[in-house]
Amino acid sequence: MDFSNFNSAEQAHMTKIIEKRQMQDFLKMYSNLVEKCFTSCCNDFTSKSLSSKEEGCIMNCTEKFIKHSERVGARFAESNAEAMNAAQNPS
Amino acid sequence: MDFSNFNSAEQAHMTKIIEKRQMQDFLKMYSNLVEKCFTSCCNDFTSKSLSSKEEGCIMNCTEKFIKHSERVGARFAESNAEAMNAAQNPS
Amino acid sequence: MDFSNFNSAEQAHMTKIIEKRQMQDFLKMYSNLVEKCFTSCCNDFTSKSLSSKEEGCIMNCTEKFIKHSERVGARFAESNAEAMNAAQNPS
Amino acid sequence: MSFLGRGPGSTPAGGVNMEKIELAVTELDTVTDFFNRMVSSCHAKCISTRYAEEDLNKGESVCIDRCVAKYNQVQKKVGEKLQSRGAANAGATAATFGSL
Amino acid sequence: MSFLGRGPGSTPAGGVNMEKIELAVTELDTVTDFFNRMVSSCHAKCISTRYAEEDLNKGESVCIDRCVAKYNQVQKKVGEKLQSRGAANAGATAATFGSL
Amino acid sequence: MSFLGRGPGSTPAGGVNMEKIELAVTELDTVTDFFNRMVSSCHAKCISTRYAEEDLNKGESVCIDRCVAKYNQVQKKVGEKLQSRGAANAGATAATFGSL
Repeated sequence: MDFSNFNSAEQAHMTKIIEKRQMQDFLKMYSNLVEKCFTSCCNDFTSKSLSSKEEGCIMNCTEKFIKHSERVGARFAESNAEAMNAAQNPS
Repeated sequence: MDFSNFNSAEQAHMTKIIEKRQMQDFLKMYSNLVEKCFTSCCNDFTSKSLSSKEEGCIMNCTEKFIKHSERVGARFAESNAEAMNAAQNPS
Repeated sequence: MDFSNFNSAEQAHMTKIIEKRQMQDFLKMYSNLVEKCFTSCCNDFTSKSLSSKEEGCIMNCTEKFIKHSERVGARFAESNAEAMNAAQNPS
Repeated sequence: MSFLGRGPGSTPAGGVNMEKIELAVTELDTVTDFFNRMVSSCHAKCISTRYAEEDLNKGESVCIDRCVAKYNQVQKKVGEKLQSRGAANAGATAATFGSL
Repeated sequence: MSFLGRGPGSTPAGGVNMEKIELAVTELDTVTDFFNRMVSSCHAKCISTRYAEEDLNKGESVCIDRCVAKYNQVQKKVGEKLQSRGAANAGATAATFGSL
Repeated sequence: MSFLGRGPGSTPAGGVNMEKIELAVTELDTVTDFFNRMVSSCHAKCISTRYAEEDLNKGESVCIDRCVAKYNQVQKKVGEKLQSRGAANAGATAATFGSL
């Protein structure tokens, strides 16, 4: 996104909004990740405590999701940069 | 919905809100449609380009979803009209 | 949540917001429940009327979902109370 | 949406009753949510995901019409049940904030 | 919600600290989202979808209790992991707006 | 979000054009929604849910890269199709409020 046509008051306002959204996005991602890893890892309800196997699964699920998101984010940022380049330098 | 008890300032305000919601709804539908058609049509990740078969599937998926939504919308509008009629003319 | 550091104007404001959220949450739950019970109970589209079997399924689905939510809510409230206790009385 | 009442537009002088607007917006959002779930549910029940053609075939079209009719009946039945149960408070808000 | 701070109510004269209210609302929405996902996940794990009866049977009831306990533990474990990873910025906002 | 224009900040005196801000927020929310669905879809396509290890293996990594590329192409194709169809009004809002 291009904010070059925003004056400084608008940029300050937008920065505040983006910071708030980042917090909300993080909380939503957290909540979503709990649901996803719980669903994949917990299938035995004969006990109310996580087994060590389930706990390991939860840890791997969380770590893997973060790495997955980071990789998707990196590829996404690259393709956005390419698209912006192509728009500015039509051949 | 019945806006007959809205004054003109309120109708103008409501019209603005509805227009904004229509744009947001459209963007959400677009995003949802991309996810749905991608999920149904793309199952081969040995290449990073859409095959012509996948592309045909995406086009049909999109077109069919629009037709589906329009048909649901038409039936929905009919049943709303009937319900409103029944409410105004109780037999 | 702890509102003891809210003044009375802030408490009144928060109460209004919570009431609004409760209405919105109820409407969302209703909409979600319709979708869930429809998906589980309706699988025959050779007729446009609910069969008595489908209707019974819908009623049980709704009742069971409410009881399920209430039980989850009760357990959730207990574990929140325990967590708050543990925070206030560290052993 | 929850804070509408505090905007300058809520003063009667503005000629706009924000409570009324807010209620209408809640109704709009509710209908939209309901409709979107109906579209999605009937898509899952009626539309083949092979996507070999771009038109709705006869079977799909008839299925959609019946699906919408049944979905509306389910909404009515569930609504009546909820009303008879007085189930408005079965949510998280009640579980967590009962004591404010 | 993001614009609360700009409403007239944010003036100290009104007696309402909008920053505080806004934080409480974020907490409320987070708890609600968490609870709704717990309801939905435990429903999927514990409740038979045949719907032959309207009461929770013994097995379902016990399953729900354990499910809530496990779900809470998962939330704690995932939270600790995220905290140790400092993963707050793994989202789209960061990917797109890192340079504002 | 819909009511931004009514806040005191919308007066030109404040130096902040709320229409511009609002458009940028809509764009931000759209990109975020798109990104989150891409993360979720590619997770479903590429990541094994056995969770026997914490690292992405070679196959998963390559799959993610191709998945993102394909997802972007699908977004473009669907967008072109929607544009050629002028399908902006296929939603509930249109079905219910066409006559305001």
